[in-house]
This record gives sequence, structure tokens and C-alpha cells, in this order.
Amino acid sequence: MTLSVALQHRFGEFALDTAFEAPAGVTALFGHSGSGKTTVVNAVAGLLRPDCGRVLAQGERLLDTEAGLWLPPHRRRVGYVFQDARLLPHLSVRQNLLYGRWFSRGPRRADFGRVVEMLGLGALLARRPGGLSGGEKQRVALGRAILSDPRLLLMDEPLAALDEGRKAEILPYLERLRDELHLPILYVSHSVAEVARLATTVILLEAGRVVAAGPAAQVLSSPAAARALGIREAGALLAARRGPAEADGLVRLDSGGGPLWLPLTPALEALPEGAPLRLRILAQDVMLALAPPQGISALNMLPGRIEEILPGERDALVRLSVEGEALLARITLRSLRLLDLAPGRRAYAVLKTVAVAPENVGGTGEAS
Amino acid sequence: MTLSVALQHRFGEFALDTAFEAPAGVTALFGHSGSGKTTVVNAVAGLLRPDCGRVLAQGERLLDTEAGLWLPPHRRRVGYVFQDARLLPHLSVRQNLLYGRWFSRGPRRADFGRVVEMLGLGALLARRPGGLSGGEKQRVALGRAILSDPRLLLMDEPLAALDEGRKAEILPYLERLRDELHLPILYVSHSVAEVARLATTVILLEAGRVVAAGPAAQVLSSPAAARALGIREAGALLAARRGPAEADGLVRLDSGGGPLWLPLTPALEALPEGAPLRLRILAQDVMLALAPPQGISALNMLPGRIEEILPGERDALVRLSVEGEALLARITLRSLRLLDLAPGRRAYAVLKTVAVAPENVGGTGEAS
Amino acid sequence: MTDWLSPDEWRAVALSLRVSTVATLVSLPFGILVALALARGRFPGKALLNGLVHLPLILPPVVTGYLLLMTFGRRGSVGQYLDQWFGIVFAFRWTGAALAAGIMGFPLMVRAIRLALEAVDPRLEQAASTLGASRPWVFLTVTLPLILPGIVAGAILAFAKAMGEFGATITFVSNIPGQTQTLPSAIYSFLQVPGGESNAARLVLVAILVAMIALLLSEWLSRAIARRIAGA
Amino acid sequence: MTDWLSPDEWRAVALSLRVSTVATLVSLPFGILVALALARGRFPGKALLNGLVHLPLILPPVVTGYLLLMTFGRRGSVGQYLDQWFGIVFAFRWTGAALAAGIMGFPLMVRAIRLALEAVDPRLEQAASTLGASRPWVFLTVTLPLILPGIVAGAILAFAKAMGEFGATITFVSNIPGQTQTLPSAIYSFLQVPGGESNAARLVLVAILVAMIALLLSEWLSRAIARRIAGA
Amino acid sequence: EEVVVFAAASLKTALDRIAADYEAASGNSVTISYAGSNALAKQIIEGAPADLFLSAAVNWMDEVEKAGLVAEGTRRDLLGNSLVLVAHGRGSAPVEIGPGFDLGGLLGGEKLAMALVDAVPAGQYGKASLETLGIWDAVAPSVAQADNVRATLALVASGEAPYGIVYATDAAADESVSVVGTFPADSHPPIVYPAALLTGAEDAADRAFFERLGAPEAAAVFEAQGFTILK
Ligand SMILES: Nc1ncnc2c1ncn2[C@@H]1O[C@H](COP(=O)(O)OP(=O)(O)OP(=O)(O)O)[C@@H](O)[C@H]1O
Ligand SMILES: Nc1ncnc2c1ncn2[C@@H]1O[C@H](COP(=O)(O)OP(=O)(O)OP(=O)(O)O)[C@@H](O)[C@H]1O
Ligand code: MOO
Ligand SMILES: [Mg+2]
Ligand SMILES: [Mg+2]
Repeated sequence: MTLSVALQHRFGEFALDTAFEAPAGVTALFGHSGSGKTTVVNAVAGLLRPDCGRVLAQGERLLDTEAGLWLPPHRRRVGYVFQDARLLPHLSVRQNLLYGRWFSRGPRRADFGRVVEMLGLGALLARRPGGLSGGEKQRVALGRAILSDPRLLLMDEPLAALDEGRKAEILPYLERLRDELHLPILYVSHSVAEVARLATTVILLEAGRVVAAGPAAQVLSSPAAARALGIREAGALLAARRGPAEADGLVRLDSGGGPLWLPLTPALEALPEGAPLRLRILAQDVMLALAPPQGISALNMLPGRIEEILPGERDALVRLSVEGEALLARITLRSLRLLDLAPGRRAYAVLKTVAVAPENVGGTGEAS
Repeated sequence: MTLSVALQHRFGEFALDTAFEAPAGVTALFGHSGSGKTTVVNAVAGLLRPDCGRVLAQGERLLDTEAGLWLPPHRRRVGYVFQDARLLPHLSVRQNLLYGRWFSRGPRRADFGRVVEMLGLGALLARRPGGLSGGEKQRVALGRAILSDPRLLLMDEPLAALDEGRKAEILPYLERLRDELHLPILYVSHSVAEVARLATTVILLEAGRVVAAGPAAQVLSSPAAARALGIREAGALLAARRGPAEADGLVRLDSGGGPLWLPLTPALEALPEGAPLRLRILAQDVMLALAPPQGISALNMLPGRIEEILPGERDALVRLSVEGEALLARITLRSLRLLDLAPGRRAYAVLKTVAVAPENVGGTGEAS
Repeated sequence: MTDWLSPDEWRAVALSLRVSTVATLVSLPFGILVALALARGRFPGKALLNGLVHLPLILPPVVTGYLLLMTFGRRGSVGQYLDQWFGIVFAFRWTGAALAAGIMGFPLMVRAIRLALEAVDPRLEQAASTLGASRPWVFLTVTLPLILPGIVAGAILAFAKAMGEFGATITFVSNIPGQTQTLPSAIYSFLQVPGGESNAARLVLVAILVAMIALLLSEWLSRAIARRIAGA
Repeated sequence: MTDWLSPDEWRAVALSLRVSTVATLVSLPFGILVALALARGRFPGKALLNGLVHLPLILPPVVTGYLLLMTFGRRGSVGQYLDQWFGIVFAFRWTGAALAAGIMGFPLMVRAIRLALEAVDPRLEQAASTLGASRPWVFLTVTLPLILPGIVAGAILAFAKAMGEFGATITFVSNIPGQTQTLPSAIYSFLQVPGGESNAARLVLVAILVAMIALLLSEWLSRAIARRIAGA
Repeated sequence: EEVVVFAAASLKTALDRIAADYEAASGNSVTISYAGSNALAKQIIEGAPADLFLSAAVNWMDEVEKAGLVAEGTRRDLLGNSLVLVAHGRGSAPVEIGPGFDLGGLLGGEKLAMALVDAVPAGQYGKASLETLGIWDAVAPSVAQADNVRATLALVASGEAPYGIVYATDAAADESVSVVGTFPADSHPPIVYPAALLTGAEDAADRAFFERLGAPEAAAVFEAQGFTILK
């Protein structure tokens, strides 16, 4: 057990009462604005002293109100990326980045030069935080946390202020962090795509309480969670192995349900053949067909069996089992009727190759 | 001309040199972190005194360095939603919201109760900003700007800290603002979806310079801009009119290229029949087929002619003309070869009904 | 209890309180203005103004008293016009004691307010200005509330200094029981005669008592303000 | 120029500078500690400590001088032990003048530093603590640099006060030329005799000159620090 | 050899000159600390390193003597002074000061500047004299008290108060005041400046300077300042 959290705290009307276990890898904290995500993260970091609770990180007790134990923040070795960057205004960017090093003992796992390059901070090193743009600040904050060689990373919407390009650049780096440094990460984000790509475990918070928790694939694929996530974000996670790259720039991924072809992105290129990975397939990117359609640009088709149909007001979520793996498809009630779909019937899941978003492809977070 | 901006300013290494015209409606400022978006917005608000420049808003000169004219911020009547909320810490949420009213003359166009309800601020009114969550703060900031009855709204990533649910709630309100109050809005965002839904005009900034500018449909559909936006965000905007709702929860939209069926979302429900609206269709959500595929859950197919093929490294953007309207499709090189697609050939654009994201549907920003 | 102090001594206590309160309250607006000018302003004579404000701190109080006498005395360069045109007389009045106390405490007050001003986040003021608040309104509705703890601190420093001020006061307005005899003057008188220590000690205790109450009040006030700003 | 002041006067100027500098520098660490305790601490005697710190402001300087004489004099309650055990003697030495000046300026210094401390954003200190900095390190690497303008302000106030301090000093360590005669004491001596005014005026000018230079230096320093923090 | 003298501040001009002469003649150095007599006395009692004490008031020398710090048999009344009425400006008409003297009328509702009447010697002498003359009660409400004689004089010099009571020695040197009358010497206790050697300070240099204070050269300097020499 990497991180075990049980907290109770009250802020006026707001009451936090959560307990969850976060295994190795990335644990995403997910929930509406004001649901208590930052409060949880602060309690783990030691910035908030909860009324009552226990926090264990990699076997060490950080907090145990019953035993009267409370480790101060500086002895918790958590790297915290704040929602507001909180750079030290009197230090240069370089000094901010190296700040954590002044206090850390032991081997340095993150390389300064590499972090600087990855986050595009080279040109900013001599500057002071005062004049940085919002995104620049957040990048420095990210680098600072990573370079403090923490044993636990806490990230409170670290990418919200970044543009898509920067996000896409940083995400693989976070993945690598997670996988190479075996750093457990508690990650707050509003973006399901980010969460799906990074998270091993997902904790859904609502008004201070955990409403769903478990492995990312399970929570994100569960039709029940779809409602909490927003229907557009519903989807399934598919485990796969990277197959060989082919001449026309595509790469084969062997999923339980059959082979899939994807464009060979840099992220995929970086993985060795045979590496396990994870695909997130949004329910709305999956079409159902009664027979494999011909003469169409969609390359990926998986034959499956309809397991369950959850009709909504205007559309339905269809759970398809594809050789034991689950896929979700979101289709209109009209299509449901026209195709006469029902549990037990066979159907083909058609997905546009490129509809599998690159940031929804990632390593599994388990040692490969 | 609603807003005309020409600015030159230098911050050490960074040089801003931009000129653009923002007609009525929403003008999105788009660009990488550090490209100068906040700098432009600050100059328009009067918070930055640029080395050189002219800013005209609805005929009034706010700035003209040549004529030595510089209107102070409080006389510009701009509502500014900052990247960091900047709530006044000594005032309650209610007082923050009403702050602008203390100084505004003239009729009050935004209704307090309505804004509070829309932004979900009811329970927060008596609180102070100190204890609010990140998203709560940003919602208050939004309300505060709107309630100051500005003649121009400046928004610097106002929604970045909000979760999808809140975003989806607030976006229609911003649309209504734009349409009902005829407020010109200068909008900085990293989300193409947001921009596509809201923006009439898009300005692409790169390193302080305008690299593309024009009507949103044009800039966002141009394959050239696709590169700047990121390939995943490339897509086309389609004008349409709302048709009648049908019994099974779908609504017909009459686009130039033919009828399309969409689920009847609240946003669509709010529009009267015949109202003009805009659909954003991402290139990656469009499949191409040589003949209308049968027995498939995709409802929407539009016949068209291939106008142009822009091959990339691993995939290609195909521009299709559908009765004079442009659509973009992103397909793999393999599909290109298998289907033997070439300019001049006819093809069907197949889109999953529900792949037309609700926030990519919006009023046009023109009086209907 | 009333027997504990003589009537003259009671009057000295009352006068000290009045002088200190008036000196503090009257100099407060000026203190805020000068602090603003020093913290935010850019004008040619700024260094000079800064020096002038600090002068009462730098000079021995007696010298300040002499300068006040030369300036605001009845025949002083400013005093005679004040008398002629406005009928304002400081000489031998409690108002003169307040003037002396106010001037002696002025550098302390200005510095405290100035420090608070320099700590105000200008981005909040910018936000207010985009909401339509002109400079004066921004000051009244944003800056002023935010520097309130600094103002309270400045006021309490000035008040405390006024309670203890002796050299400048006695030189400027002398020591007229019931009119200009403040607590420090009374204490000083006792210290001038052998065996006066116990009497002086009595008055010192009174001075400490009064000042401590003022101090506690100000601390409480500051904390209430800080809590208000930190919010919840 | 050297003729302009007598040797004794030169020595008074030098002594005042030494006394003020030493008083300021030596009291600075204590000032920071006390400001910290008052701004952040929670302990039973806090109100008392706060009162004690302000005492030199509240009391007429002469009283403070007497109290110092009784406490730190050679036969004083503390003085005799300091002498016996550590060989430290304040009475009638320049060190005593520095002690008096330091104590008189202490409330000013503490208040300035305290105000700066209260303006520090605790979220920055939290951020530093999550990066592994213990309380003392957070203080050294974050808090201290951020309150530097306040420290400079406090130091300059204390220095200015030390330059002008008279009542407590002359009462505690007397007015011995070359040993305890500071500039204000020398000015006082001149003011006590017929015809001494012009001599006093000369020394007043010197005092103003010295203090203005110190003031300008401190302003420049503060601005440099503020610029550093605001960044670019 | 260094002689440390604690002397009332009002003696500065004369004493500085006498000390300079003595230093030149003897080669010893004289260091003089000028302050209020009360402060000096207390400092001496607290162990100040003084060799000689010149007080402006009898009572403070008494205190030092009570503390056993006056060297056996060295105390003596060194100087005398007289009390005068000064007026603002040069051309004021002289007045006769005697019993029934109408000081109140002279003041015309304005203030009479005096040193602290209960604390500072000049004030105490002045009050005693006015009592003897039977006019204290009438004048008392108009009295503005300063903390020392020079400050009193400044009130008159600046025109703040039209009249003041100061020592003759202080009045002489000021251009902007004129002496309009002298208080009868028998209307107040004798104005005396006692001097003494302090215990443990009886080395040759100290004694020599102490003797020097009574020498004719010193007397001339004191007299030039307006003091009277007491035998
Ligand atoms: N006051 C300043 N001093 C120095 N450089 C500055 C200052 N303000 C902005 N800059 C620089 O100007 C450039 C543009 O900054 P700006 O804040 O406009 O970017 P932005 O497009 O808003 O970025 P983001 O999306 O990250 O908020 C950046 O490189 C920034 O570091
Ligand atoms: N110091 C505080 N005092 C009072 N209420 C607080 C305090 N801190 C947080 N709250 C309240 O607790 C609730 C949870 O806040 P929290 O910051 O944990 O939310 P969040 O999930 O991080 O939201 P967001 O996504 O908007 O950042 C909110 O309603 C907030 O107003
Ligand atoms: O400056 Mo003083 O010595 O407090 O009156
Ligand atoms: Mg939060
Ligand atoms: Mg920005």
C-alpha cells in the first residue's frame, strides 16, 4: 500500500469525510469545484491539520490524530505543485528550481538539465517569477516539485494553465516520472483525458465524500461513473501490447479484443515492442455496426457481444464485451431502434483510428 | 469596428508587435504559453502602458500613444476576468460581486440574482474569498466582471480552473452575454472547443506576433492553422439552422451540406426553430466512405467532393466540399491508400451523431 | 482611589490622554498622505520630504521644541499668521502639546503606514480599477482597508510616543498645570527633587497602565481586522 | 572643515555614529526575534512582552534612563552581576549609551519588522516547507528575504532614534566628553548656557547631515530589495 | 592624570574656560560631564566615576553627602547667583521689585516664564521670592514653567511670554531680552552652587583642580559670566 488516507475535517458548512487507498502509480482525485480535492491534498502534504485522520505513505505514518502524530510538511518529502504556482518571488527561476535541493539528502533522481529542457525553462532560468506568464510560472512550479526528489508527488491541477502543446509535451514526462521513479502521484485534474492517461487509480469525490474509487479502468469504464464524469467523458480503458510499427506510419496494438492500428506517435515510438499500454476509448468515438462496413476510412473494427444497454434520455450507453474486455459505445436512441440492438446480440465496434487520442495512450504504470 | 488594437511593447527578450481588429462578438486570443496574450489583454484594459500603440473600442480611443492619449483603466469600462481571480480579500463574496456597481452609472444590464444563480454562488455570498476553492474564486471573479456592466469583456483563461460540469453550465451564459448584451469579448483560452463555440473571430499569436486572424470558421478550418492549433484540434465550422425536434429526442439541423441529427441538448432546446447556429466538427471525428455504409449506428452522412489532400507524416487532412461548405477529415495514410482517395473524387463524410460535441454547438453571435 | 492622585495629577493624566488622542487622530490623515507620497509618489522633493518627516526622530527633542517655538510660537514665522488669520494659537495651550506630540510621533506613524502600503498587492488595485473605481475610490475601497492594520500600528506607535513625549512639549508649551502639564512633565518635576521618586513612580505606573490598555485595544483591533481580511 | 568642529565635538559625532550603529546592529537580531514572537507566536506572556517592548516609547526618556541606571548601573540589580561574572559594564561607558539608544529604538524596530512579517504570504512559506525546508530554513530562505524591506525600515528608524536619543542616555551614562557624550548631549550642553545657541545649531546641522545620509542609503537599499523581489 | 568633573549644565561656559587654562598649566586633562544636577547626583550615587561635583542646588549635594560620597571636609559653597526679571525686547522700562510689586498688572494677562517652581532651583527660588513679596498667589495661574532656566529664557526671547524670572548669569548674554529688575537677595534663600571632591578621588590632580576653582583666575572667569564668588 503506497498511500492510505482517511480524513475528517469541517469548514463551516463543508464537511470532508474521505477514506481511500492509493496504490503505486497515479491516483487521480476527481470531482466538482469545491468537492474537497485541494483539502485532501493539503492534509496529505501537512499544510492542513485535519480534525481527525490517518495518512500513511509507503509504510510511514505522516499523520495519525489518534496517536497524536503529525509529521511537519518538510519531513514528509512530498513534492506539491499548487493550483497557484507559489514561486518564491525573491529567487530566480533557477534558484526556485533548485530550492528543494538545498534540503534534500540522498541520491538525486531527477536531472536538472533534463527537467529544464523538458519543461522548456532554458530561457527563463535567470528571470524572476514576477514577470513570468501564467503558464511559465506553472512550468517552473512543476520542475521545482520534481527536482526536490520527493517520495510522493501532489499535483493540484498542474496543467490547467498550460496550452495543449505544452500539456502534450509534459504528460509523457509525468508518465516517465511515474514509471521510472516509481513515484506515487496524487493528481487533481478536471480533464478526464489527462486522468485516463495517467491514473492507475481514480477517486471520485462529491461534496467531501468518496462516491467511487478503484482502478482507473474500472471507475472510468463503469457506466455508473459516466454520469459523474459527464456523459461526453464516458469511455473504457483497454489493455494492449505494442506491436510492430508498419511501413505507412501505423503501429499495431494487440488488445484483448483484437488488433488495432494507430499512428505511431512519439510516445508510442518510445515504447519497446511488447510493452503493455492502455488505450482509452471514449464511448462517443465508438460506432456499432451489424456487419463490418466496407469502403470506409475507419481501420479498427472489433467483433463483440452486447452485454448491457443503459438508455438515457436522448441516447444510450451500450456495454460491449470484446473477448472479455469491456468497451462502451454511446449511440442515439434512434440508432438503437434502427439497428434493433439488444443484450446478447453480436455487433462490431467501429472506431476511427485517429479517434484514439494520443494522450489516451500510455504505459500502464506497472513495471513492464 | 468594435475593437481595434495595434500594440508594440518590449519586455527584455520578448517583443510584442500585434495589430488586429475585433468585430462584434467574441474574439479569441489563441497561442502558446508566453506568446503575449495576457500582455495584449492588459494593454487593452489599461493595466500596461505599451511603448507604442492604439486601441479603439466602439469608436472611442482608449489609447493612442502618438496623440499622447491614455485613458485610465477605470474609465475604460472593461470587465476583466483575470487568470488569477484577484478577489478583494477584505470584502465578502456579495460585496465583491457588487463592487463594480458602486461606480457604474446607467442602466444595469446584468441581473444580480440571475448571475448568482447561473454561477452557483448562492451559498457563497456571505463568505470571504480567503477560504474559497480555486474554482469558486474564478466563478466569483466572472460574476464580478459581468456585474460591473462593462462595454467590453476581457477574459484571461476564465474557465481553466473549472470542471467540465461548471464549464458546460457557464458557457451558454457567456454565449447569452455575447448575444443579448452585444458585449464584445476578448477571450484568452487554451481550449479550442471553448474558442470554437464562442468565438466570432480568432487571433492566433506566436511569440508576440499575429500569425493568423479572421472569422473563427475560417481560421479554425484552415488546414494551415491546424498545425498551430495542434492536429487533434483541427476541424471545420459548419453553419446551420435549427430544425424541428423529433419524437426520439433528436433534433434536425439544416446545414448547407444537408440535414444532420443531434441529440436535443438544453442549449439547443433554448434556441427557437430556424435559429442560426454553428457546428464544429473535428477532423478526427469525420470518416470518409465511398458509399453510404449500411447497418451502422452513425446517423449523419453528407455527400461531398474531395477538394484537397494535405498529407502529413502519419496521416492526412482531407478537405471535402459539401454543397459549398468545407469539412475537414483526418484519416490515416493507410486508409487514403486503401480507399484510393484523390482530389475530385466523391466521398461520403460519416460522422457519429454524438461526436458533434454539445459545446461545439452555439448561436452564431449575429443577430438572428 | 481618587485620593491616590492629586487633582493636578488627575488633570495631567486627563490632559495626556486628550493630547495623545488628538495628536494621533489629527496627524493620521497627514500620516496617510505622506506615507502615500513616500511609498507611491514620484516627485522632485521626495528625499527632502522623507528627511523632514524623520527630523523629529533624529533631533534631540529639546531642539525640536525650540524649532517649534520659533515656528509656531506667537511671533514665530508661521505662528503669527496662524494667529492673525485663523485665530489658531498653540502657545501655552494643550493644542500646542498636541502639536508637539503629533510631530514627534509622525515619523513612527508614517513608517508603519508606508510599510503596510508597500505590502499591498498592486494587482488587487488594478482589478478594482478595471471595475470602474477611480484612483481615489480604489484607495478608499481597496488600499485603505488593506492597510488598516498598518494604520492601527502607526496610530498606536504615535499614541504611545505622545504619552511619553516630554522634551519637545515642555520646551514648546512649557508646563502649566491643567493646561499643558502632561504626565511626563509631572513625572519630570518629581524627579528633579530629592525624594520625589516615589511620587514619580506612582505617575509612571499610571502612564504604563493607560498605555497598556491602549496597546491591548489596538492589538485586538488589528487581529480583528486581520481575521476579517484572511476571511472565512 | 576640521576646524569647524572642536576635537570634543568631533568625538561626539564619532561616538554618536558608533553608538547608533552598534545599537542598531546589536538590537536587530533581538528585534527580529521579538517581532517574530509577537507576529506569529502564541504564548501566555505575549501581551506582557508587547507592553514591555513599547515601554521605552510610553515612558518619558528620563524615566527610562533612571530605570536603566537602577538596573544596569554598577550597583544596579543586573549591572553588578554582569560586571562580576562577565566583566560587562554599561554604566558611564559608550556601551551604556548604545544600550540606552538600542532600548529606546527597540519598539520602532520591532513594529516595522512585525508589520513586514504580517504581510508575508504564508502560502509561500508553506510551499517552501513542502520542498523540505524546516521551520528555521523557511525562515532564513523565504521569510527573512521577504521581510528585508521591513528590517531595513526598522533599522533606519532605530538608527535615527539612536542619533537623536538624549533623555535616557544622559540620565543613564551622563555626558562625559569622548566617552558618553553623544551629539544630542553636546547639543544639550550648549543649549544650557547663555550664547550657546549658535554652537548648538552647528551640531544640529551635523546631526541632520549624518542622519540624512543614512536615510538616503536605507531608501536606496529598500528600493533595490523591492526591485529584486518584484523581479523581471 | 585625568580629572572627571560632574557639573551643572549652567556652568559650562565658565568651567570650560577654567579647565582649558588648567590643562594648559598643569598638563593634566579635565573631562567635564554637564547635565542636570539631579541626574548627576543620582549617577554619582550609582557609582559614576566622577572626581568632583559642582551642583546647581544645595539639596542634590546633600543627597550625595548623605550617601557618604563627599570627601571629608571638601564641600564648600563656591558660587552665588541672583534672580532677575527679564522682559522681551531690548527697550523695556526698568521696574522696582519690592513688596506689593504689581507683577500681575505688568503681565497684562499674559504668561510669566519660570523654571519648574517645585523642581528646578531657579523656579524654587523665584517662587520663594514671589511668596515673600506676597504676590505669588496672584501670579501663580499665569506662570508657565520650563524644565530649565535656558528654556525659560527662550520663552521670553521668542516673545511667547513677555516676562520671565531667570538667573542674572543667563539674562546677560541674551540680545533679545533685557533685565528690568533684580529680586531682593533676602526675598529668597541664598542661591548657592556647592562644590565638593568625591571620595576616592583625592589624588593630586583632582585636588589641584578643585583648588583652582577657588583661585582668583577662576573667580575672574566666573564673575565675567555674572556669578558672585562666595567666600
Ligand atoms: N512584467 C514583465 N517583465 C518581463 N517580462 C514579462 C513581463 N510580463 C510578461 N513578460 C514576458 O512576456 C511574455 C508574454 O507574457 P504573457 O503573460 O503575455 O504570456 P501569455 O501568452 O499570457 O502566456 P500564458 O498562456 O502562459 O499566460 C512572456 O515571455 C513573459 O515572460
Ligand atoms: N480555509 C477554509 N475556510 C473555509 N472554507 C474552506 C476553506 N478551505 C476550503 N474551504 C471550503 O471547502 C470546500 C472544499 O474546498 P477545496 O478547495 O478542497 O475544493 P476543490 O475540490 O479543490 O475545488 P476546486 O476544484 O475549485 O479547486 C469548498 O466549499 C471551500 O469553500
Ligand atoms: O526622543 Mo525622546 O528622548 O523620547 O523625548
Ligand atoms: Mg482546489
Ligand atoms: Mg497569460
